[in-house]
Amino acid sequence: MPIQQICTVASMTQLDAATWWMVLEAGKLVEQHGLTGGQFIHIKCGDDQLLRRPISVAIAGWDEPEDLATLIFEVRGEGTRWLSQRKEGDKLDVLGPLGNGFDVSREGHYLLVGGGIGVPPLMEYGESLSWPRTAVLGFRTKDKAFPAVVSRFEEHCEKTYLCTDDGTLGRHGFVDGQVRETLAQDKSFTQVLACGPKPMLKSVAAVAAEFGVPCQVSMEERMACGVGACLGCAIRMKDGSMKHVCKDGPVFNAEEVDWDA
Amino acid sequence: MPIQQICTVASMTQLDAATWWMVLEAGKLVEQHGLTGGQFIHIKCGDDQLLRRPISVAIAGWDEPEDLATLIFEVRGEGTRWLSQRKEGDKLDVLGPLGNGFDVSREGHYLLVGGGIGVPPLMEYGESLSWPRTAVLGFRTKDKAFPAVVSRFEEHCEKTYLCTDDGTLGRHGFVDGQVRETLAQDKSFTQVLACGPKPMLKSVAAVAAEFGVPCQVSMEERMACGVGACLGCAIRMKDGSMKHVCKDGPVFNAEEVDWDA
Amino acid sequence: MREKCLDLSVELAGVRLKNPVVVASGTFGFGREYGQFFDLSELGGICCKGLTLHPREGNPPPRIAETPLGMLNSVGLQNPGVDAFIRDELPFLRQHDVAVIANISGNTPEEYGVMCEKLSEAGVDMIEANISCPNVKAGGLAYGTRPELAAEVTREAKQHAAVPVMVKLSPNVTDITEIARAAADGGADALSLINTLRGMRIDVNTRRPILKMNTGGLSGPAVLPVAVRMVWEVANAVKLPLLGMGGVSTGEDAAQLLLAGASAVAVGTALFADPCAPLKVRDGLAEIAARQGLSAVRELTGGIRPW
Amino acid sequence: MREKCLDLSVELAGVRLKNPVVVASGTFGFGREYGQFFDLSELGGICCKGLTLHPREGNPPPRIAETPLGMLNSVGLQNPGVDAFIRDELPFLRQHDVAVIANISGNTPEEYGVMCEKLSEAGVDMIEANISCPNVKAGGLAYGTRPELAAEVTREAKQHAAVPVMVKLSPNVTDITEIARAAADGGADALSLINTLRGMRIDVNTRRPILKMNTGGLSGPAVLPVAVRMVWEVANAVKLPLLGMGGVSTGEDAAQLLLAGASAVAVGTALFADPCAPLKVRDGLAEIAARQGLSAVRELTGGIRPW
Ligand SMILES: Cc1cc2nc3c(=O)[nH]c(=O)nc-3n(C[C@H](O)[C@H](O)[C@H](O)COP(=O)(O)OP(=O)(O)OC[C@H]3O[C@@H](n4cnc5c(N)ncnc54)[C@H](O)[C@@H]3O)c2cc1C
Ligand SMILES: Cc1cc2nc3c(=O)[nH]c(=O)nc-3n(C[C@H](O)[C@H](O)[C@H](O)COP(=O)(O)OP(=O)(O)OC[C@H]3O[C@@H](n4cnc5c(N)ncnc54)[C@H](O)[C@@H]3O)c2cc1C
Ligand SMILES: Cc1cc2nc3c(=O)[nH]c(=O)nc-3n(C[C@H](O)[C@H](O)[C@H](O)COP(=O)(O)O)c2cc1C
Ligand SMILES: Cc1cc2nc3c(=O)[nH]c(=O)nc-3n(C[C@H](O)[C@H](O)[C@H](O)COP(=O)(O)O)c2cc1C
Ligand code: FES
Ligand code: FES
Repeated sequence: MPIQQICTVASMTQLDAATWWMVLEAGKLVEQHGLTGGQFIHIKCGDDQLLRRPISVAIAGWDEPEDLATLIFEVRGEGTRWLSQRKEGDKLDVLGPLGNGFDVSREGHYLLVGGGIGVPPLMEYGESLSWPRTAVLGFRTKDKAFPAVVSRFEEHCEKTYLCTDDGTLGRHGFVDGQVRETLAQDKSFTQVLACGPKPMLKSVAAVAAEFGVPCQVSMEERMACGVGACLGCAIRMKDGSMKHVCKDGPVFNAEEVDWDA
Repeated sequence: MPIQQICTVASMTQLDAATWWMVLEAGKLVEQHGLTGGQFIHIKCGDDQLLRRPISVAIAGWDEPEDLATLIFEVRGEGTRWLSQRKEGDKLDVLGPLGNGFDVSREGHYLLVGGGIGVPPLMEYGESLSWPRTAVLGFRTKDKAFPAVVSRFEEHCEKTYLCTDDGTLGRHGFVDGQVRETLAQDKSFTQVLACGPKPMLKSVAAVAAEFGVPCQVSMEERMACGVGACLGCAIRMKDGSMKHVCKDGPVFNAEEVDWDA
Repeated sequence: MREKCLDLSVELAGVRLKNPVVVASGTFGFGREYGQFFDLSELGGICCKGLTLHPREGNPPPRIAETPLGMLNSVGLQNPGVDAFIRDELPFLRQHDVAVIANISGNTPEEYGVMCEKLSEAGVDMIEANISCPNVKAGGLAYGTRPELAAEVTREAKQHAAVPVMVKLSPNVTDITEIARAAADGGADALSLINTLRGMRIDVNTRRPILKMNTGGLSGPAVLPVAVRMVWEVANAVKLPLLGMGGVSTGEDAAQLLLAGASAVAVGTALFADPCAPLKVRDGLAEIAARQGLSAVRELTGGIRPW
Repeated sequence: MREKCLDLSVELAGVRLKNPVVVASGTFGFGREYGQFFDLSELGGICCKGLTLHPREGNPPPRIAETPLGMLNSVGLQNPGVDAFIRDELPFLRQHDVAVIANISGNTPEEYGVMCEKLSEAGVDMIEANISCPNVKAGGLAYGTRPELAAEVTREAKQHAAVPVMVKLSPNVTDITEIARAAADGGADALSLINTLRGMRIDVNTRRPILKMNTGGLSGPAVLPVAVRMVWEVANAVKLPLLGMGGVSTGEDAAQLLLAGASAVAVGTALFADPCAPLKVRDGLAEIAARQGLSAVRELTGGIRPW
């Protein structure tokens, strides 16, 4: 059940020109309400912005003290700019936990596929899963490939493949090439967990389907309430119905999503 | 000629529950543009408030260093609340110098009459005039009678009479009673300079007229531009014409004002 | 002590609300979600998400765009249909001590009638007939902008309703009092206003409107002054009780609408910034009434002293 | 370097503006005041304070109220009259390299005609016929809300004007395209929009409307989405060049209006927050155009890609 809570900023670290690593003392959100990576919280970003901003949790409850939650976000507009200017000790008004994380309840072999700012929401799955996993992480270019994030995948995953659109780091090209190769080489994968821009998700979902591996994708849509009340964050499903990113998602079964909507 | 300038807050002192003494490093505003007491500056109070807030200058250019300007203001709403939360070193975006101060170009015997938050705009006239002057200062109650302000009148004026509406300090009653008594006792006054709420100004103007003493009053009206462009801050003159507080005022000849508008 | 003496209850077309704060249709679903944040019985009433006779999927996304102290939405009446509402949602709402106001939109006057019949029978406290939703291409807009159609829909709804019918007006008109009078003539028991103003936002990089429907309905603090003006105009034009809304996020905002002539207010968009906004509006309103020495909040209604 | 290649100039009904940023009527007086803050020649054009045939004192104060990211005004066409303008103000304006657009309001179609004649002769660059000012009880509102009157005023103005006539539309209508078409039929050379939305604010303590006129015109960022929507609608309905305005305070806001179909934009209320707002809007617009690799800002006009 979501609650409204005032959280204290425990630390702020700048990862690159536009990206920040923010740790929150999330208290009850983690301890009693079980906030986990892949879920999101809805943050009031000052009085100028009427609507809250949804930001995914990268990892929560695994560090010491155990109520910390890590957010990694990119400055895209006024709201995230405001967020990036917070300092240690500042208070944030957040709603959470919101949405579902990835469903990893079943034993298996997991392939984590992240693109850009979609990499952090997979972090907890990279670190804390009790089942074997491999990561394919894509970035636009080397300078946008947050070493502080990547290293935590490299530390915990069986393998971590890096790709960049411009070839400045790792494999040259989009992640779907690496995903195809990986799935082709190793037939033991039972789940693909993907987070990133929609075109990436679409092609990863296609590759996974090709190999018959179930795929979960974390989707984005513009939100108002963040809790399922306003029906603002609808996305269309293959069967023509609407589902809502904030309540039914952000993680969806890739097969159900209407990728051409 | 008015300019737009970023001023640094030199100090903030709280005078009572709702009133603040703010000193600004006003730089060119004072040194080159001659900002003086009784004029006002138009202050941007954060991004939430679309319109600027007009605040009178209590005294400017007389302290060391010579570019300081003192504002004394009461928290009345969101804008002044924001202003009260400024700290030493914060920057303010201001327009100024705006409007005229009191006209004290002619030798004479001045009676300064202030009411409540209308007392500070007379401060410079209480301190720096080269001609004899007496002050009548009215307040609602003792707790709202800013000793830090009053003492500066007491130090420099021939006499300083205090009145409170509830009799907790000085004479019991409104300032106009004291003004009448003072003008009746001493026929040498050549000018009344008054600042305060409109009903007070109206009755002081009436008393001054009774004794045939010219009276200048500092008026308030809701403003948008603050520079004379929008015609928002109109007040009606006796002859039916409109004048504008920001450009033609805030100080007007009391005889010209239509007190019944 | 003082608050104890203050009567918060109001009456809207014969329906007693324990306080004058209602939540606005479409911003509160059917109560389940925000019911996680506070007890729904704290509210004066709940205007449910707009219902149609048959289920609707609503408009394609994106449906939300932010604007200066406002937002645009083009949700477009996504809802499970009136029957599913009665079956799946109404029983939950009825567990709470709160007035349930069903909001309906029809494609024809007859559809309004059918829905009124079903909902009256199912036992809602009031029906809000939305003749103003600007998002549905057919029907929706026209009813709210043409007096004769507004009157016809109202008559049809009234004929089939056993509970009070409140007609919800659109602000996208030259003269809102004309539509208000038409609804009054049609027999409306109350009026609610304002629905959203039509607006647009364009992403200057992609050159695409942010909303897939290109335009959407503007709500939030930005529209408050328009809402206050229209409530005042309508209060002067008709004798019906009014539910005022549009941009309310504080007790002071609500007090403005009451003074302008509303009997109660609805809070919508403010929920998205703060789930507890309706309760804060209620408490802020109580504080204002107490400070003014009133014994009942309802004394504010119509208390404006125009120049 | 890049900026050097960017052509900022636009054309509005045959009048060349060196850049697309104009200041809005009534917010800039006759240029003297803000001319203290920057060189008026930096602007694309100046819409002067609304003129009437005879001098007017305007409405009683208070005339200004602040609202959420907006403001209400009820200045009400205070002005020295068209003759005094020509005698006392136009020569000053003419000292600058900037298009001078006279804004006029008449009580009758004939008054529009007389003013057009005088102003054409005196040598303004364009006339903006305000048929939308919501503050003047007689005439003002009606012209802007009734197509046949809008057409009549436009015809009369055109008949007597030797310079282009731009008709300024009110947003307080059910269908702005109807009025736009009427003005086009009447021979308008351009349209400007939007004027202010009618709104109200009440002081909950005194229970008085803040404005002495009770209601006033809403402007500022709050109205931007309504302005964008209406410019887009009008651009789709008529073939005339448009001057877009309403809530513009950044280059991005301006770009939205251009993309929606405006040839130039006017900045009004934003001046009150920042006297240099028009120059910042101009520079912001140039930056956006440069970033998009355009060679002329005018390429933005109508560049929207609706869904
Ligand atoms: C479930 C979910 C999880 C997210 N997790 C992260 C994360 O972990 N890190 C991160 O950097 N970003 C994340 N985002 C994207 C993030 O919410 C947007 O970048 C942010 O809202 C932009 O706000 P702004 O004020 O900076 O930009 P503006 O463009 O000024 O925002 C204007 C409006 O558009 C909305 N908006 C703009 N872009 C997006 C977007 N991509 N998705 C949803 N709404 C948008 C804003 O919320 C706001 O209402 C997530 C989005 C969703 C839906
Ligand atoms: C020439 C002039 C000089 C002033 N000097 C001082 C001073 O030295 N010290 C001081 O404490 N106050 C002074 N005031 C009053 C001060 O400007 C207002 O108290 C202030 O604007 C209130 O803003 P707010 O946001 O706190 O209140 P709100 O009520 O939230 O303001 C809402 C709007 O109303 C306007 N407004 C509200 N009250 C007034 C008012 N009395 N006069 C003008 N506009 C108002 C605000 O500027 C704003 O636009 C002066 C006013 C004028 C016109
Ligand atoms: C997301 C959203 C959905 C809405 N859906 C409906 C609806 O289904 N029926 C209706 O009558 N009004 C609907 N409205 C309008 C609101 O009920 C209300 O009239 C409007 O938002 C103004 O109030 P506010 O500014 O407090 O939100 C909706 C508004 C929003 C923001
Ligand atoms: C104080 C004020 C006075 C105005 N006077 C006039 C006027 O005389 N004639 C006119 O056509 N529009 C007038 N307007 C409307 C503006 O020109 C403009 O259409 C409107 O304010 C929207 O733009 P903005 O949001 O940038 O201010 C006035 C607006 C304001 C705020
Ligand atoms: S954002 Fe309101 S339903 Fe998802
Ligand atoms: S505030 Fe604009 S003219 Fe005085």
